Amino acid sequence: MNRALRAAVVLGAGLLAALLVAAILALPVPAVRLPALVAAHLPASGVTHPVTAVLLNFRGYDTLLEVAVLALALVGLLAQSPPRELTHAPSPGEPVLPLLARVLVPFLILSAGYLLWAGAHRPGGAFQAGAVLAAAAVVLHLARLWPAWDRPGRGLRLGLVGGLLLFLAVAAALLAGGTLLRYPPQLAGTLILLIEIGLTVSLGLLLAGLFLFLAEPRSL
Amino acid sequence: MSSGLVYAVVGVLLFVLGAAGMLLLPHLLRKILAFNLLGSGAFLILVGLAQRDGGVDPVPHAMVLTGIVVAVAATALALALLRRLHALSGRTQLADESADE
Amino acid sequence: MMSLTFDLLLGVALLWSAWHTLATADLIRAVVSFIVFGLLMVLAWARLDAPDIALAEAAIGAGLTGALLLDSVGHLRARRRPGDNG
Amino acid sequence: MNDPVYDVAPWLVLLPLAWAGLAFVWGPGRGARLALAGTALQLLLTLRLAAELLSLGGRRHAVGGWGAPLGIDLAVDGLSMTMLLLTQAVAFAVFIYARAYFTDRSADGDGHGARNHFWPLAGFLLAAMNALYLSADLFNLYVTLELLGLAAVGLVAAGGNAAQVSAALRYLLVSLLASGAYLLGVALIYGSYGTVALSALPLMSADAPLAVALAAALMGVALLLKTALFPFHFWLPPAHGGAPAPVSALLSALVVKATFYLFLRLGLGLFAPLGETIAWLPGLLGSAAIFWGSWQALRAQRLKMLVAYSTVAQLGYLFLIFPLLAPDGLALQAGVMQALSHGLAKAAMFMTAGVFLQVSGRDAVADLAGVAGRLPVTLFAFGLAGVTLMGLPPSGGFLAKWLLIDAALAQGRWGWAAVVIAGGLLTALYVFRVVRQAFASTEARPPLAPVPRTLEWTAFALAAASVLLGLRGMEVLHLLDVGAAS
Repeated sequence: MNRALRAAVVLGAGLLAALLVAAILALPVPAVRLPALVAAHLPASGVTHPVTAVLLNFRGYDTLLEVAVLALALVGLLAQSPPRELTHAPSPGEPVLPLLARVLVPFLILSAGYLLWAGAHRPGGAFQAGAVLAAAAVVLHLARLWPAWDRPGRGLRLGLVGGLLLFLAVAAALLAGGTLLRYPPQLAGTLILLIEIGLTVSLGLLLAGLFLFLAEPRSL
Repeated sequence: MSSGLVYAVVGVLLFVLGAAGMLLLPHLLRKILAFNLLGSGAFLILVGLAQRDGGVDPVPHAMVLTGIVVAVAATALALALLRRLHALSGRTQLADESADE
Repeated sequence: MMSLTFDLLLGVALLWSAWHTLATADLIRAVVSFIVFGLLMVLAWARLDAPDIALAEAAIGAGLTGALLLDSVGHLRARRRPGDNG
Repeated sequence: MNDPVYDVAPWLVLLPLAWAGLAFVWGPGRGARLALAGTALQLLLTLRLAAELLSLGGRRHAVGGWGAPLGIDLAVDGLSMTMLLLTQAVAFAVFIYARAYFTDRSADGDGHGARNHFWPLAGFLLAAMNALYLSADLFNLYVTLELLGLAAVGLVAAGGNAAQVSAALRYLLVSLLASGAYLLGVALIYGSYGTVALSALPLMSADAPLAVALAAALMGVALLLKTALFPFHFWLPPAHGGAPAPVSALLSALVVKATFYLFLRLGLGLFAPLGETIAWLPGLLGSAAIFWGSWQALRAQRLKMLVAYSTVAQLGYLFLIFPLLAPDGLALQAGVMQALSHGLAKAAMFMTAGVFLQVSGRDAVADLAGVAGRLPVTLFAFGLAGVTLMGLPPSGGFLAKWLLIDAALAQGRWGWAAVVIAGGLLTALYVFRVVRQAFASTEARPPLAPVPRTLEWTAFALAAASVLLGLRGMEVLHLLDVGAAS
């Protein structure tokens, strides 16, 4: 890229920044106040934590598509990793990391369970729980206690997209009743918990998969 | 000036920095890093602007959670493609546009 | 005023780490700067009363993305070494 | 409960997601039959939805029963309906083609990765497009844009050679930069109005805050980048020209139309007042795209590159409508007809390019010599698709260009009409370049691999449909009279 073009990009970036800052400092008060609406409908949402209510009820359709994005990225990633030789022979590594991992991982799994349970009424939920599960897998891998993944078998594939399929099944069942993702008020809490359990497992596998399908095969 | 507004301004600067980085830096890994900065900037603006009068708005929180997951998905796909490109051709930069034809 | 000072300092730290991520010559350092940036973002989300995002940012934004990036830098390095056909 | 009729629209999102997921579980390379069955069902549902739309008017579906602005609304009107019809119809034909294409061992030489992962990725792609056409919520649209972008990139890269991966990376980075700009626009809109539901947002008036004008600019540029309007076209030819033929067909016929639709939707709705003042700009860029794309198509060495540059040029016509938009609706009709006929014709053209590639193993235009006598059906299909792109009667392309010239002349703006006519002549030049080469006599008659007849006839069917569309086009365009539900 030549010098003039670079200068133009820098100049344009500066101009954009100035305009944006000027714009946001001059913003009027918005006409619609969603927080009040969220608070008003919270009792009917099946959960008491507002963010979870938005994520899985009011805007649950976004979340459905978002899980699809994650599953899609994993499929695209699998298409890029050629089959490879994975070594499964254990080799003595440095002892500190495995020890740490053995302590850390049960703690991480417990926290994932807590986050999943907590999500209904306080910060937490399927996304954070799944992410913590994935982090546990990454730690195990770095401690050479868990191999990188090669081609997934059918069971793992089902686990990877199972959360999405479960979410779809609930969505389809509710749509057959008339409206997409309209939970009957008395079942809302149960259905959201069901979806969240499925999502926790699948998100954990998907997020871990993004790392483990890509990671350098480390000798165990 | 509320916290929300401070972080919205920081978000603007992060967004612009990331956008310029995506356009100007040749190494693909830097472009991926720059994309993540740009995304974080947009998230900060979304939440910061919504909370500029000090209240808490759960709707943008949920949107940013969605955005973070989308960003990590995109980052992982980009890294997979970068590693594949590097394995096939040894390159870590995109060729000049003129060389594509 | 204390909190506004903290916000401004954190904002400067965010921008500084972001600049380092892009400007530092070494790729490993760039990724480490990015992880630091992610951890600072966790603080920013906490300041914005967004504990859900802070949790996700810590686990995904800084943690998983950081691990992915570090692994990829290592991968690119290993393959660049002469005589390495891995 | 909020809908008098049982609503089929959301199924158009759930179905492709479901068969994409199931195809992935089934395993690499499997799921073709599932995908075909799912897409056939989607096509039937779309036809039913169109019939309901004509008799009952526009449709709104409040997801979760909440309704905007708390929840997300889906909305169908005539414009989104035409795009849904195009999407399901082209996808169905391309999938029949793809099933035959990817079972052949010689597919693209390196079709292995593409064959293994085509069906799940295509399912996600289709779900993304349907979700985009149905969505009436700016943030939800952001998620559909990301789903669409990543699916398209995955499909381009799945072939797995260096050129494809490089093209996919460039596509991905452009797509992510554009999504980021779009998301910033959404953030600014939410900050200004406190909602992202299209139905709850006021039209952007002259006294709108600066943030909203910036949001319009950011989202506009983002969508032009994703639609590859000149000068943002640089990523398209390597991605569309380098992917396996069925993927190229989906991308060129459908994916760029989805972002064009969104640009048009926001330009006609939310940002309409601003749009009117700078409508000449997309028109000007569209004209430049027509000349630049056609010129590059004339010079291209490889057939698929030629067809890809033709897409750059033909996308230009879509943007000529903006300076001509008027209450008479002619320009809008022209734009929709151009999107439909180009979608059918361009899919057919990439499919014929795939046939040539499979039988000869080569993709150079020069290698087409003598193909006419040996692959008459495919060459005829290419010619028919060319007729549509040139805009000869009675094709859909003719109707589109006729409406566009009509709109220009009705407003006394001869310049735009001249661009349309000049573009048609340039198109004729590059189409004839291929056809003439196919009829060239040649000494060497290299052995041609046998090719499944399905490949030839699906391409032919789409090409023929693009021509016949001109005869029934006005009836299709009646759908545009169906307005949005309140």
